Amino acid sequence: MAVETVLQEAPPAVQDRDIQRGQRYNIRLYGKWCKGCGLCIAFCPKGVFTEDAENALLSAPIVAHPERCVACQWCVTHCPDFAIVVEKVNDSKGQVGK
Amino acid sequence: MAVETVLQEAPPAVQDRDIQRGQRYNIRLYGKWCKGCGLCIAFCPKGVFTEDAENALLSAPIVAHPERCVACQWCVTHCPDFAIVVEKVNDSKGQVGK
Amino acid sequence: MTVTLMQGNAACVEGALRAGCRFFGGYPITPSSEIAELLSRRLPVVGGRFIQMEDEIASLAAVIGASVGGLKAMTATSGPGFSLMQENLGYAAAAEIPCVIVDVQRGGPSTGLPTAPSQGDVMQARWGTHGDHPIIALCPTSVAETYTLTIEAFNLSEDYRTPVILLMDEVIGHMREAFDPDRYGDIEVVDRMTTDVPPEWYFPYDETRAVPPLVSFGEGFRYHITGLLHDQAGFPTYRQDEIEPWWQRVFAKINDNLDRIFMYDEDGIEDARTIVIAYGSTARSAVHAVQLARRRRYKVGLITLKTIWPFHEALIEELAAGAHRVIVPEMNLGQLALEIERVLGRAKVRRVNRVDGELIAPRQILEAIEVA
Amino acid sequence: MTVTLMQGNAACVEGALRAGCRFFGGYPITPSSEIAELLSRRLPVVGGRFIQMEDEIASLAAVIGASVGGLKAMTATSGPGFSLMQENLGYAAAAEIPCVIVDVQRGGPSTGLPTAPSQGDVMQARWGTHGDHPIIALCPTSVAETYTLTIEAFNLSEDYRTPVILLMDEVIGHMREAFDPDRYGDIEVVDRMTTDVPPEWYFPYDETRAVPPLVSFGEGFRYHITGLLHDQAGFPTYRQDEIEPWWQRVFAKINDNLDRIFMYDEDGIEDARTIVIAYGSTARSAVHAVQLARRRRYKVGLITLKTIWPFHEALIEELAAGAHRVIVPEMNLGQLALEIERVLGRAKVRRVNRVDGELIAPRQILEAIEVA
Amino acid sequence: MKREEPEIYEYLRHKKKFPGVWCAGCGIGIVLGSIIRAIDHLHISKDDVAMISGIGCSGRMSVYVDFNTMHTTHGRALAFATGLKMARPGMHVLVVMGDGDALAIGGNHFIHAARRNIDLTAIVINNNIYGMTGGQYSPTTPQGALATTAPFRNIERPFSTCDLAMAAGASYVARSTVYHARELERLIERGMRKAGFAVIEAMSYCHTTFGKLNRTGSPVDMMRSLQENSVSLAAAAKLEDAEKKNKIIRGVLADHDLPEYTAEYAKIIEDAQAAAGSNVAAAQPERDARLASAQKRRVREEV
Amino acid sequence: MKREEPEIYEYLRHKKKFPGVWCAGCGIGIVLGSIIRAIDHLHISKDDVAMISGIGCSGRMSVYVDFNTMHTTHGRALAFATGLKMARPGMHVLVVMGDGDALAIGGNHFIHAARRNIDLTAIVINNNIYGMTGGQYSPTTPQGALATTAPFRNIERPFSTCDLAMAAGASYVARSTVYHARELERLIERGMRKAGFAVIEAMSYCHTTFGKLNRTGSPVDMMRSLQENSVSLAAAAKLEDAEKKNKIIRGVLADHDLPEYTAEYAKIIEDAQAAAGSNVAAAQPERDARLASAQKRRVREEV
Amino acid sequence: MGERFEIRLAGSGGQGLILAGLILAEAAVLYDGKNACQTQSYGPEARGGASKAEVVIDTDEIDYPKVIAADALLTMSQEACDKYYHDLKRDGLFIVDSVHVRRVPTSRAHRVPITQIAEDTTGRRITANIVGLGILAGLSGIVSREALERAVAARAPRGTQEINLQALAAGFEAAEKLQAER
Amino acid sequence: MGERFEIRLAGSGGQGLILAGLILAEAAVLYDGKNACQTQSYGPEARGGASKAEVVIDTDEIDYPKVIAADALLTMSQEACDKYYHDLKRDGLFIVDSVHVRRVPTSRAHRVPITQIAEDTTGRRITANIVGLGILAGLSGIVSREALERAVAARAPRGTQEINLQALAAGFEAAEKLQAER
Ligand SMILES: Cc1ncc(C[n+]2csc(CCOP(=O)(O)OP(=O)(O)O)c2C)c(N)n1
Ligand SMILES: Cc1ncc(C[n+]2csc(CCOP(=O)(O)OP(=O)(O)O)c2C)c(N)n1
Ligand code: SF4
Ligand code: SF4
Ligand code: SF4
Ligand code: SF4
Ligand code: SF4
Ligand code: SF4
Ligand SMILES: [Mg+2]
Ligand SMILES: [Mg+2]
Repeated sequence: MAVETVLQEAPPAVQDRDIQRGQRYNIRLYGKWCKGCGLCIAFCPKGVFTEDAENALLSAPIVAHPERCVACQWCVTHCPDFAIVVEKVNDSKGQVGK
Repeated sequence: MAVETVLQEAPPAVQDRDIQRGQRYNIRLYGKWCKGCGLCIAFCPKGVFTEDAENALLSAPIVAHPERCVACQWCVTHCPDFAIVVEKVNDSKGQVGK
Repeated sequence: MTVTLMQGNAACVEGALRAGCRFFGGYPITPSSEIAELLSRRLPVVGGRFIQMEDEIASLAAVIGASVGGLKAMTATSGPGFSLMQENLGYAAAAEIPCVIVDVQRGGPSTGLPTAPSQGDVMQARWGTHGDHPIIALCPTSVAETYTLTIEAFNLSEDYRTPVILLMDEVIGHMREAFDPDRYGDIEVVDRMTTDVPPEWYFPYDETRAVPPLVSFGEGFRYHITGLLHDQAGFPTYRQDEIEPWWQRVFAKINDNLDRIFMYDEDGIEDARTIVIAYGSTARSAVHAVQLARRRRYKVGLITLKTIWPFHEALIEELAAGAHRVIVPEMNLGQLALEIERVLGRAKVRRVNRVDGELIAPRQILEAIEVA
Repeated sequence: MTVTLMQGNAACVEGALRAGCRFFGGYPITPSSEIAELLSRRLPVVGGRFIQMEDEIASLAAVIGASVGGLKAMTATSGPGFSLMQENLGYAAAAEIPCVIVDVQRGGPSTGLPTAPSQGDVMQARWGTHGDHPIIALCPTSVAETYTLTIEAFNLSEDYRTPVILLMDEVIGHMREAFDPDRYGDIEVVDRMTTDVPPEWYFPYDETRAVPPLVSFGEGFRYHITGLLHDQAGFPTYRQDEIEPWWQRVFAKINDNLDRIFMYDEDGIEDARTIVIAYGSTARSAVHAVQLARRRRYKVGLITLKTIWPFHEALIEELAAGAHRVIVPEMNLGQLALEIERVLGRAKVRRVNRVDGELIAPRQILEAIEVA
Repeated sequence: MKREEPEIYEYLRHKKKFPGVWCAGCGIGIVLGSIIRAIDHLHISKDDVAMISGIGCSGRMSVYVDFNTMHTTHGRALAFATGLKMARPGMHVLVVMGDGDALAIGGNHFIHAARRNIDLTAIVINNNIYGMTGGQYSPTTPQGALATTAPFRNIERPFSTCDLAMAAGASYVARSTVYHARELERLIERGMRKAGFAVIEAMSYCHTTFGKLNRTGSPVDMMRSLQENSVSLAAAAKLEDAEKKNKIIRGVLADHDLPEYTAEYAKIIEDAQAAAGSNVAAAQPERDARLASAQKRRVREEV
Repeated sequence: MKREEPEIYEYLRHKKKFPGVWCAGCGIGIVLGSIIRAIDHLHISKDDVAMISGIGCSGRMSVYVDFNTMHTTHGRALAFATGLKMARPGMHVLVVMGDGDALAIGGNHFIHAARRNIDLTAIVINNNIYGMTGGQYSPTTPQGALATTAPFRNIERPFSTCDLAMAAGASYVARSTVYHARELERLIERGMRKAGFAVIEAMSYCHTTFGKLNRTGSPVDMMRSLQENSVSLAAAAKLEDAEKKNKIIRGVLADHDLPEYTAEYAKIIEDAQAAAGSNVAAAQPERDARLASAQKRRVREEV
Repeated sequence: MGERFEIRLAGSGGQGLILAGLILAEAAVLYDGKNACQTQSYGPEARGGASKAEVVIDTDEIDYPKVIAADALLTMSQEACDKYYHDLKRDGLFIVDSVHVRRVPTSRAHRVPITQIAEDTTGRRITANIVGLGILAGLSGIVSREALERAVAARAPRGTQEINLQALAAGFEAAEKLQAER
Repeated sequence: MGERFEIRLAGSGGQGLILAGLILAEAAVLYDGKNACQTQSYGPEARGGASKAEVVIDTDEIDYPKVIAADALLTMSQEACDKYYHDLKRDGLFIVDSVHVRRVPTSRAHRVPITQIAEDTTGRRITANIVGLGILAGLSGIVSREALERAVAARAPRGTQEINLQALAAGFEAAEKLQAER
């Protein structure tokens, strides 16, 4: 069930979001896989995600506050559709670690 | 497997053995049903039964010592083929109780 | 009731209740699960009992047990479950226990195409269990007929003390059509036979009667039932003089009553050059195809089978005698066609088949009529 | 080895070991249990594995699992167990897993006559599971042939990646005859096919190959197996363009190789007025009857079928073309006779049947020859 | 005048079926005796008793008793019995099975009947082997023993019938041996009184197959070993774990009062009918009334 | 540089099969993640892992992972896996089943695999319902709950998957929930390390069927209730019985070192060959040698 | 077969098209006194995946129960549009939900932002199926508005009658607009 | 079919007649170089019940593996005697164990107290089957004495070779006596 918040291609061929200054972790959302169940939104302890207002039928997430992320990996281990990856931002230039 | 010690007809149409004087219990053996397993011989606590010497292949019992019987009913409850009944001798005339 | 839009599976439930079914033991499987679900709600209301068993083997076992206990009983399943029921189906046939087994066919083999229709279990219905055995199998072509044939299935199972298979398919099971049960108000329901002999004289497998009555357990008749070949009293036997009459009787009860058991419709076969023989949902395609063909001036007749097993050789031979060509459309690779070929000769028969999970289209049959 | 007096069930074991069988999963049942018992002793000696499973369903499941793991695998049972195996038999056919299922037939239906012979599972072997599916079934007529046909069963299962049923009967299974395996020293054994394509290119259900090889699990090919209808890679599909080629291939692999798969013997059929077509232990009665008949100057031919499924229509039609009458003796009520009637026409065929647990006597067949 | 012995022969199909198929000395007949005496004590009519059996030597028992008897398919006796009990909640339904029948092929029905706590009395005659088919190992064959399909040694661990029954939820679980035929009789009687799924494991032996293969001797020897190797629950409590290990522990291992399946279902019927309200009368024609009354006629005699 | 997350996508058939069939928010995918991470931690080659699954929503899992995968018949996954494991003792064989699959139709294979203690890792995804077929009650549906085949209420008592596994003899039994995905991962990992039959019950939910019928809400709600209604074994020890009753107890419930089936069978092979002596060479032609070596090639990596 | 009219409603699971088909058939049978036959097909997916409902309406008996060549087609997903367009009758009625279907194979199609209308009207996208029904009935006239209203009211889950009737009305309105545009 | 010779051994389970049949067939095949086919039938009874072994011996291939009309019949129970007597050939050899068979339907029968001989010779009634074999072979000559001795020795359970060979000898002796009497 495709959702409008298609941010990335299906893994592993992903592209990075713009990394904001001060952001320690990059949160990738694979929109083609996300089914909008809302688990990540409800359970992220830091409130990183918010509901995509444009998609009323589903609780599709938007990465609203990437800077809050502490990489607890809850969202990653609980997304039932493997639609989230959280990675460390490598250096101040916003490179993503591998 | 018919055994030579056919003493009685099949139950319940049984005939009584001669009741000996002083005998308190009458032990009926239904030869047509007895398969000669030897359990009664081995386990009667009073040694009422002995092996039928004429029947070497099987351990067919003979009621050798009816007078010893104390009506413990072991033989009755353990004969796998319902070939034994032990009944009280009714009176001194040797009548069998019903 | 008045007219409703009813699903085939629901009509099966209505028919079963109407026929007096008071026990259902089953295990869910697509596309039959609605039957279980509806009966779980409906049965207790009429004092009946529903139980979901641990698998299909147990389901049919419980159905047989309940039938022996005096309840009209049925189960419903689809191919994989029907395969699992085969051993106990043979038991029911051998021990002559009335019961109804509904198989809503889906795409096979194996797990196959679980939500797609098929008619792939036609031969299994006849031959799925080991050893020779009598069997009856009925195939409805519509929602309304699902209702009436479910009742017939119960009736035949009581009349002939035998398991009866209602062989539906996914199209029929899930299709919704206008249905009014009141139109079938006068349909007869056969009750469990009773006996007037005293228990001492009662033989559950009396060889002098075509179909000896089965007295329920608990009615004072205390007899024995077994899946071993048995004598008149129901006790196991290896004696040829006791086995022979059993074989005789158990097949005669079916074969001597073919005219009652074998149900079918015919349409315009008198002067038909080509006859289509169809059953189940494909019969709907056949009706359409035959009408199209007649518009094109083909002389086509149609025989719609309601009973597929036992197969009435003599009758079909007679009905098809005048035709040059017989077309058998099936959602399988040709199963009932084998029997029809046997009866009418291979030369006469053309098969129209489809096994990709789609209902045969009228056009497919029409083409066969045109080249016939 | 030199000549021994060997039981049919033991010859099956010898044949299996010779064919490379290295796994047996089974559940005991008369009259097949000797096969399990002997293999429990013999298999570990050759590094094979034996397991007694909790039932027949699990037995065939384990056999399929072991085959996927790379071992040639078999099970053995009789009617009731064979009925229980039907679901997984369909799985093996659909997923194309080579394996051998031995059914030593006993009297049915149901528990029937457990220690008596029968040929009651002939149609079940063809149609016991739900849905259309390919199948091969072989019937030995002697102890020696049990040995050779067991090897053939394994060979065919590997050649065509399909379950093969060895349909024995109690007479053959328990009969003892002189047997010398050394006489069959040059019999060929077919190994599991291998592939030379790299894992990325490997399609377990490659539609371009009649019989794509099945690479064992654990060999680095990591593919999917399912009982759902599947695409070339083994993944479930509902797409007609993926299902169609599968159906095509899976039947073509059998039908295009009928000349290899369909094994039979013929004797004096060229100028025969009457032909007897027999299989299994009844073929022994038939040989005797034919000899008696010839002494009485009847022109009788004999076709002994080693393969009963698939049935080679064209060949049988050709072989029997000249005969006026075809006699089919069976220890059932006429099962393979149905197929023979279909192929040759009902008018030509006379059935000779027996279902009381005794082997058909030559005289019964002789009488049929005489009135033919 | 006191009757010394229940009229056991009245419960037997003695005119036709005796002597039975079992080997001389086989314990199955002893279990049959215990069952009959238990029923006799309960004073229930033979008409109200059904014996459903599976396939095996043990399964042959149903031929011999003058109840409503059904010899089913291998392993499925409990499932048949479940249907019968649903149809006739007032009937006493005994289910007799061998260890293979109950725990190998029939294991699933065993745990599910226990889970449902349906009022059946399941008697498992455990001879630690498949007797009928000639001595193949069963799920209760001891590890290390020989069997015709374990010619080297049995490497499988045996089930504890009773532990399994308890884990699955049976409301009554007991064990005794054919040596303790009287105790067995009492345990069966108590099991039959229990409204719920009752399992009684009757430890027996098969000298013909297991005995021959494992040189455990004649029926007399095997009977003696049941005598010697078993202890009552009370006595077992005093033993060390190591001592207990190879003992057969006899007695009532579980006895709980739990909701019984057919009784719970009767409530469903009540609720369903109440919910359906006055429609019921219309939906329930004469036939049903008859069937229902037939079932009520034989109400369980409370004992 | 530290990798934040195992390369989970390398284990997925990500190019073809995603997104999967499951409903949005279904916990089955979470279990899949835990399984993959457990395997990743064990550093075993994907070639040496087989996933055998049954039929049901849970059973669909095998489509998605890049192992040797087999989607079997309903309830029979353990029996297929037993054959595979016998053929390939060196392979890690995971068996994924739903509660219906494992305990309803498959209950017998479950207890027998446990009894044999064969080295399989059985993961039972317990959503207390038949999800795939639309919400019929399963052997783990709570008493009183609604289901499409229990429209009034479910009168059957649920099995405890873990109790049953323990009574049947499993050497390792553990339970967690999809809320505790990390814990689940560790329990699976430990189960896979165990040489013997390991059962991990993963408590999940089916909001689509059970949730709708019983008004237990969305995946978010049901996830929260797993969080709130479960306690660790340690915490449970401190609770009263009454408090414990409705809690899901998480942790390793059993962990024994017991003889493993294929290892025991290997000894049978040794003994049989020793007994047969020098005949072996003759009886074992080239083909066997090849097969045997194929099996030896992938020896279990000791972890 | 005179007045046989074949309708296909196709999209993905969860869009409620099978329910829509059922309502349409009930409208025809229960309130318009016609015959109808409703069939459906769906994939094995628990939720999601392709989903299709077919309704055949006739004044006569209905033999073949499925669509042969659709008189009316409503598609609510791209996949369904691509797949089913080809067996729409030449002059068949073709409605697509432009929210879900971006590429439409013919200019004859009525592209309507059905899901948007649903959202706008009732605040719930899930009512798009009913909006679609309204449009289809409005344009084809195959069932009467009253029949459809009664069928919707009877089938709508408790408490949702109101919004579903609103959705239906919005559908009929959209149909009128489309007809006016022509 | 020239030299086809059909033997039936019948009695009740436990008398070892199937083993006897097997030994006879092995004697013919392994030591006399003939063909033989041995079949059997028994009831479902665990022990006891009727039991029957049939051996067909021929110098040629054997087709039908069962007895058509016996050339030799050994019966060791009344039931077996009653049941099988009728398809013994007119001039067939008929041996009955007079210990177990009281009513013999023909005077042509050789009544031999086989079980008694066994008991007297070896002290074990269970060896009666071997005594019977000796008589049958002695009277019919269908297998050589040497072959039968070797077959018995090979098949007898460890430690019982001696007594079984004694039993066999007793059988041959009895046969000689019978022939002398004639
Ligand atoms: C489906 C099926 N499989 C196998 C058999 C063969 N069989 C008959 S009885 C039996 C086992 C007997 O063992 P048990 O249940 O322990 O009973 P016992 O004979 O020991 O009393 C088996 C495997 C059968 N009759 N049906
Ligand atoms: C023999 C057989 N019976 C029934 C079915 C239908 N069926 C498929 S999945 C399933 C149950 C699913 O429940 P569960 O195992 O709990 O898995 P879930 O879908 O909940 O994950 C059933 C009954 C089948 N496929 N095969
Ligand atoms: S948990 Fe995954 S599937 Fe659910 S909303 Fe978040 S990203 Fe989407
Ligand atoms: S890793 Fe933790 S903090 Fe970061 S987005 Fe995910 S759940 Fe929130
Ligand atoms: S116990 Fe019974 S069968 Fe055994 S010897 Fe005694 S009387 Fe005979
Ligand atoms: S009743 Fe007791 S004492 Fe009397 S004979 Fe029987 S066992 Fe012996
Ligand atoms: S074979 Fe064993 S269980 Fe069966 S009757 Fe004989 S002793 Fe009893
Ligand atoms: S139906 Fe239930 S178990 Fe199946 S995928 Fe949906 S939520 Fe999961
Ligand atoms: Mg046993
Ligand atoms: Mg589930």
